[in-house]
Amino acid sequence: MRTISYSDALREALTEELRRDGNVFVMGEDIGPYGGAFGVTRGMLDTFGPQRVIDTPISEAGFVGIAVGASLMGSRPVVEIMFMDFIPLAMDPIVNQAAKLRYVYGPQAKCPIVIRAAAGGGRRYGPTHSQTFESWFMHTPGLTVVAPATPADAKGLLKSAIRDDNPVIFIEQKSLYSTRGPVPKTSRTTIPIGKARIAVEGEDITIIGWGRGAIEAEAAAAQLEEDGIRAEVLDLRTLKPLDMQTIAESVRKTGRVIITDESPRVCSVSSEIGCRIFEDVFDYLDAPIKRVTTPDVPIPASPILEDAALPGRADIVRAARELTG
Amino acid sequence: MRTISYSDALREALTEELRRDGNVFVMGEDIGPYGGAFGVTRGMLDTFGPQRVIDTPISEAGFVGIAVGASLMGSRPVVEIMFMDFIPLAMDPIVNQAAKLRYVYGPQAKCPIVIRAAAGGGRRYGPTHSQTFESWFMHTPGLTVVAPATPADAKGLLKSAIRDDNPVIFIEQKSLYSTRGPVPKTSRTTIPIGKARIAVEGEDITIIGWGRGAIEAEAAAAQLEEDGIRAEVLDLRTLKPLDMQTIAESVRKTGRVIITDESPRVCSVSSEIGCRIFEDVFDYLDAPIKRVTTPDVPIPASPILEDAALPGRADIVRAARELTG
Amino acid sequence: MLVIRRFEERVEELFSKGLIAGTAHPAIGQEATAVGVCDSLRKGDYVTSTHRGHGHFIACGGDPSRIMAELFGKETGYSRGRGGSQVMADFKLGFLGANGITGGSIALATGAALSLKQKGTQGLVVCFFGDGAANQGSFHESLNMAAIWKVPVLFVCENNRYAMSMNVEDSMAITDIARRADSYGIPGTAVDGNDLRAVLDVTRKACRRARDGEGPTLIECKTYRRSGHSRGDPRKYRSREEEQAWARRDPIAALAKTLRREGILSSEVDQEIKANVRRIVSAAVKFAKQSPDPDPATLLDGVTV
Amino acid sequence: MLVIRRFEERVEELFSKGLIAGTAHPAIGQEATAVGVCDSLRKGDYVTSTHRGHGHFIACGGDPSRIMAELFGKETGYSRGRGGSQVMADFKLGFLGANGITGGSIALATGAALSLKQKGTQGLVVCFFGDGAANQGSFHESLNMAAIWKVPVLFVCENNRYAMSMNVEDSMAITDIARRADSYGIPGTAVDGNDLRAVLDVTRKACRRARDGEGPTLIECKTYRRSGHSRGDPRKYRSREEEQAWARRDPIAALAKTLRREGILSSEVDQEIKANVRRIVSAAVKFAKQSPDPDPATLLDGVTV
Ligand SMILES: Cc1ncc(C[n+]2csc(CCOP(=O)(O)OP(=O)(O)O)c2C)c(N)n1
Ligand SMILES: Cc1ncc(C[n+]2csc(CCOP(=O)(O)OP(=O)(O)O)c2C)c(N)n1
Ligand SMILES: [Mg+2]
Ligand SMILES: [Mg+2]
Repeated sequence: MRTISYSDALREALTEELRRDGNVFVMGEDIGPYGGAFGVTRGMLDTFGPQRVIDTPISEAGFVGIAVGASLMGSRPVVEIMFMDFIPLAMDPIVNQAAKLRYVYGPQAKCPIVIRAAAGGGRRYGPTHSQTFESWFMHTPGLTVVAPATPADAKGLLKSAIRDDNPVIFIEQKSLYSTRGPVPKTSRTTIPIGKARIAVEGEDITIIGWGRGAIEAEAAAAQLEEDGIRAEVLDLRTLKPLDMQTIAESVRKTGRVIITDESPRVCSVSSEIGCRIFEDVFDYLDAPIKRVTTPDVPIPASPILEDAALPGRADIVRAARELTG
Repeated sequence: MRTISYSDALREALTEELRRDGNVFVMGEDIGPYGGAFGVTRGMLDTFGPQRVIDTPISEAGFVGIAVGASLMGSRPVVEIMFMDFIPLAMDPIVNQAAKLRYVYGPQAKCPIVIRAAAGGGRRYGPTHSQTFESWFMHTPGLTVVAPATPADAKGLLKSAIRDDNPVIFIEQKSLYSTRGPVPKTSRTTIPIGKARIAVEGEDITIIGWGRGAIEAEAAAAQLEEDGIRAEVLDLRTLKPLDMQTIAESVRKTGRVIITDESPRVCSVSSEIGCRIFEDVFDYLDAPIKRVTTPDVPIPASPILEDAALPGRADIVRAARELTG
Repeated sequence: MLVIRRFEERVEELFSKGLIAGTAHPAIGQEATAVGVCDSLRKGDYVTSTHRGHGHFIACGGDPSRIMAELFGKETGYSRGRGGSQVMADFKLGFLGANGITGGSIALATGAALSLKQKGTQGLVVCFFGDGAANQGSFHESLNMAAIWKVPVLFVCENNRYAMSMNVEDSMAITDIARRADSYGIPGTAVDGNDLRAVLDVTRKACRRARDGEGPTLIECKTYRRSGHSRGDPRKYRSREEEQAWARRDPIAALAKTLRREGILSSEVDQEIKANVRRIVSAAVKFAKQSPDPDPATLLDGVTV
Repeated sequence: MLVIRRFEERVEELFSKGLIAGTAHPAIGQEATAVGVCDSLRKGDYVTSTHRGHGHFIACGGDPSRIMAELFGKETGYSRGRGGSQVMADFKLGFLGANGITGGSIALATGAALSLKQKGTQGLVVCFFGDGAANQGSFHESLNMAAIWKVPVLFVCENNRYAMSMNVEDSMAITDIARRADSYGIPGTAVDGNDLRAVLDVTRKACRRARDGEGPTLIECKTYRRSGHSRGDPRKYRSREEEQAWARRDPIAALAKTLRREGILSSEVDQEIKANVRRIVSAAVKFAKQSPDPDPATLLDGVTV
């Protein structure tokens, strides 16, 4: 299979969906001639024109609200948030409008909006350009939260997200944009929302991650194998709804768990998963879980400090050795 | 000791701190002649004048940002958010500005702002006037989160929050405003941030709550006593920093845990506490924890549906019986 | 207009009797704006509303019985009791919803209009909001984008002089909110919102502009909320004299007077209308009272994620 | 002005060589605004800035060496490497910080000014922001509150015609952002931001107004960002011709020409200034390079909660 980058995969998904359905449009800051801060929409303005590739002013609250309004009328907007750090500006239309409409208004209301957000650190952009907030959105009833790790999942899940009638928060970790992987050429392949992927099979320990965390976990598993530790790596892909079934099956098999999460650890996704495991498969656990996360600190700009803050494969390996040692 | 209401206790705290320190001022919507939507600031405009009791336009993002700016200059603003549901509008100044300033700018920066927010359900106000978001703020490095349950703690903690040099999110559950309790008359008593309160001592099971949840837990404990179940009730009072020491001690004693949380359960404070207990005192647990929370659903307006959504004493009692039975 | 008036009066009464829980914001005194604006709408047009939305909903053809049932938290209410006064909608009628967030509907309306434009329909969207909402960031951002993209939306500001307790003179340093249109390069007009015909007039013009693809208009309707902000508001922030002065400019009384003077409204017809209205509102209350409560087992119905 | 220019040129060069990580937004071409505005400030005045903040910081007296060290992520940087280009401050100099959030500083500046007013000082706050930021909700909300409370703040919009790739003509349907002042009942003035003396002039007037307790002014400085938005911007959204036309209106060249014509700037002094500037910038780079990296063990220093 051909190999393309994560950004290329996203662009393919957008392009195919814009072709397939005239109701789909994309909007965001600098997505037109500039092609998006990370190049995801490069060239799309030329192909689809300014009615369907809409450059917005710097008005995050406004254009997210506008997208929600358009989605009520049958349009299917895909909004790009240049850095997820800017999504705090747009919490109201997401949480107080989009997330509640379908529950309260019933079948008359659909809200098929996708909010793509470039998230996370690793690029030395500092405290206001490195954050990721998936936990906030998981905490909000009515939202779907997706966070693909590979180009194939990025493409397949973005297509599913666009076709979904619920508001979807689609998290793209910045450090993944240039990573490459095999992606089917056909425009028909989608990846279902809500299904985790067993990235590596193993019996000794379960390592749970998503986005860059899943990639780091895979790398850690490879290293652990040299020590004779067979780790099972789960790439969650979707965070909400959470695929507890796959998680529980793996934990029942291994009895040991590491969760890696790039966000600050308090009230994070890792907390939720840890607690759920505790509630659901308590009896199968042979040891406390370990969370490998960013500490409770803003992400510094300096490379040395940023590397110290963000969890990586070495941290996962260390935690795994402690748990199995 | 005299008995006053939760709102009166808050008003006393504000009044005393405004008197004590000329840098303190209060601002928010309809806090002047109207006295605040829940009457907390009633009469304060007359006492302190419009320079220190500032009625704002409906501009949550703006006036929270303004308060942050004022706090950088040595002022100590106390901002009222009429309903916590409106705080999504003001996430940017809280998360991207206030929370980061002290870490990044170092000792030159203080950010002594208190954001008081009327939170939670029980008043049939419907999905956009019944929410509570403490989990979001706990997830944000740099913020203190406080949620008192009793009038005495409301007064003592608000005073501590105002004197604190960090941004504090101060959660007042609407259903508590009219509850009454003993409060010392002196203006000198404060309650330290970061310390939980053992509301009821017991050996059989630990019930953890805060705000209305702590009150419900106390009521549940009284009922459980009739069954011969001696529950220990922890009223957390402060959510961040979390008093894990008190929690761990109690859990080591009882081996069984219920956490009650009025917010939707996914990625909630209850998830964090559950996970932390799992990590820290795994070996002492005799059973999985149980979380008694709102399900993952917006809060409906209809009394019957709202009551079905929100956790209460009966739910806690049921969970306790299951855990100990 | 009279249906709205009597409906809202009934709501106030039911609240004070404790028969409805939660809260509601009556639009008494502002009926001419709702009715005057909505009169110009056609099938394929849409309306977004506010916390003070019963009047807009009724003016759009909303069923008073189902609105009342929603206030009672009943299964037959527009949101099956889940939304309450501030969260109900009927998309088929073009009513895209009240809104519990002040200013929350301004961007939604703009987006709905953008969608209509993309689809090439002749439809437009009316966006109601208050003087208070005009100070929210979303007002600014939405009007700006509506202007640059020329989307078919009417921004209708009901300036009733107060945002809860805050006088408009304390919340902004200008007298005409319509003037803010200049910041976005769109037309802005202030009109007597208690004069039904004046409202009809400016709305028609703005609708034409929108349908011709020339973009949004900001209309400021100067009016007055005659009752309290919401139930139990003692109205300490304004004088009884001021209220009486505005009572003399009541939009319904004014219209009735004009119609009588012009010989359009005979006292017979007047009586008939009043009787009709009484019937409608009584029927609404009866419907609401007799409707079943939602089944708590349905709490999670419609949870899609 | 020349320090800013050379500093920014050096930053661009260091980025292209890969010696600095992350990102930075050079203010080349906009120096007259930063310097012209900050010239009127006194002790007790404050400045808030933007993502494009090096120039403002230097104009406030910021130490180029510590700014450069911050870009290098070094322990000696203004934020000890924690903030990077967009997050640094020196409160003693009155520089309240760059800001990574477009429009993020507008409310902060208003609040700082409110505090100065409450304390009864004569101080004021200058709030820099771009044309793009003028479309954020916080612009609207902050200007409105600054106006009604008459706080001593100068809202200085550096209209450099682009917000990243978006031309100001596409982002708003008006030509003068200064006109938006009308929405808040405050004065608004547009000025040639590349003309140092013109900037000095309007700033002085606005400062007087602020110190007299008459409240805020909106100043729009028309200027041009000569380089890319941030590193690696191919500038596809504008023509090279346009850039050349603006190059001919370069603020530094213009000032030098005037000063020479007026006999104020001899070629000796000119040489001397240039040599000085070269030394300052070289010293900054040297300082930054030689400074120690932060110790990763200090990651949690200053975590107060
Ligand atoms: C974001 C937000 N802030 C505050 C409120 C509380 N609130 C409800 S209505 C209202 C006043 C609104 O004033 P205006 O826009 O003039 O409308 P009116 O009530 O006069 O019809 C306020 C402050 C809210 N619902 N949402
Ligand atoms: C809230 C937010 N949205 C978007 C960005 C990304 N961004 C950084 S600078 C910029 C353009 C700002 O334009 P303008 O205000 O005109 O300032 P200029 O860059 O021209 O100096 C954008 C979109 C950001 N940093 N913050
Ligand atoms: Mg009003
Ligand atoms: Mg610009």
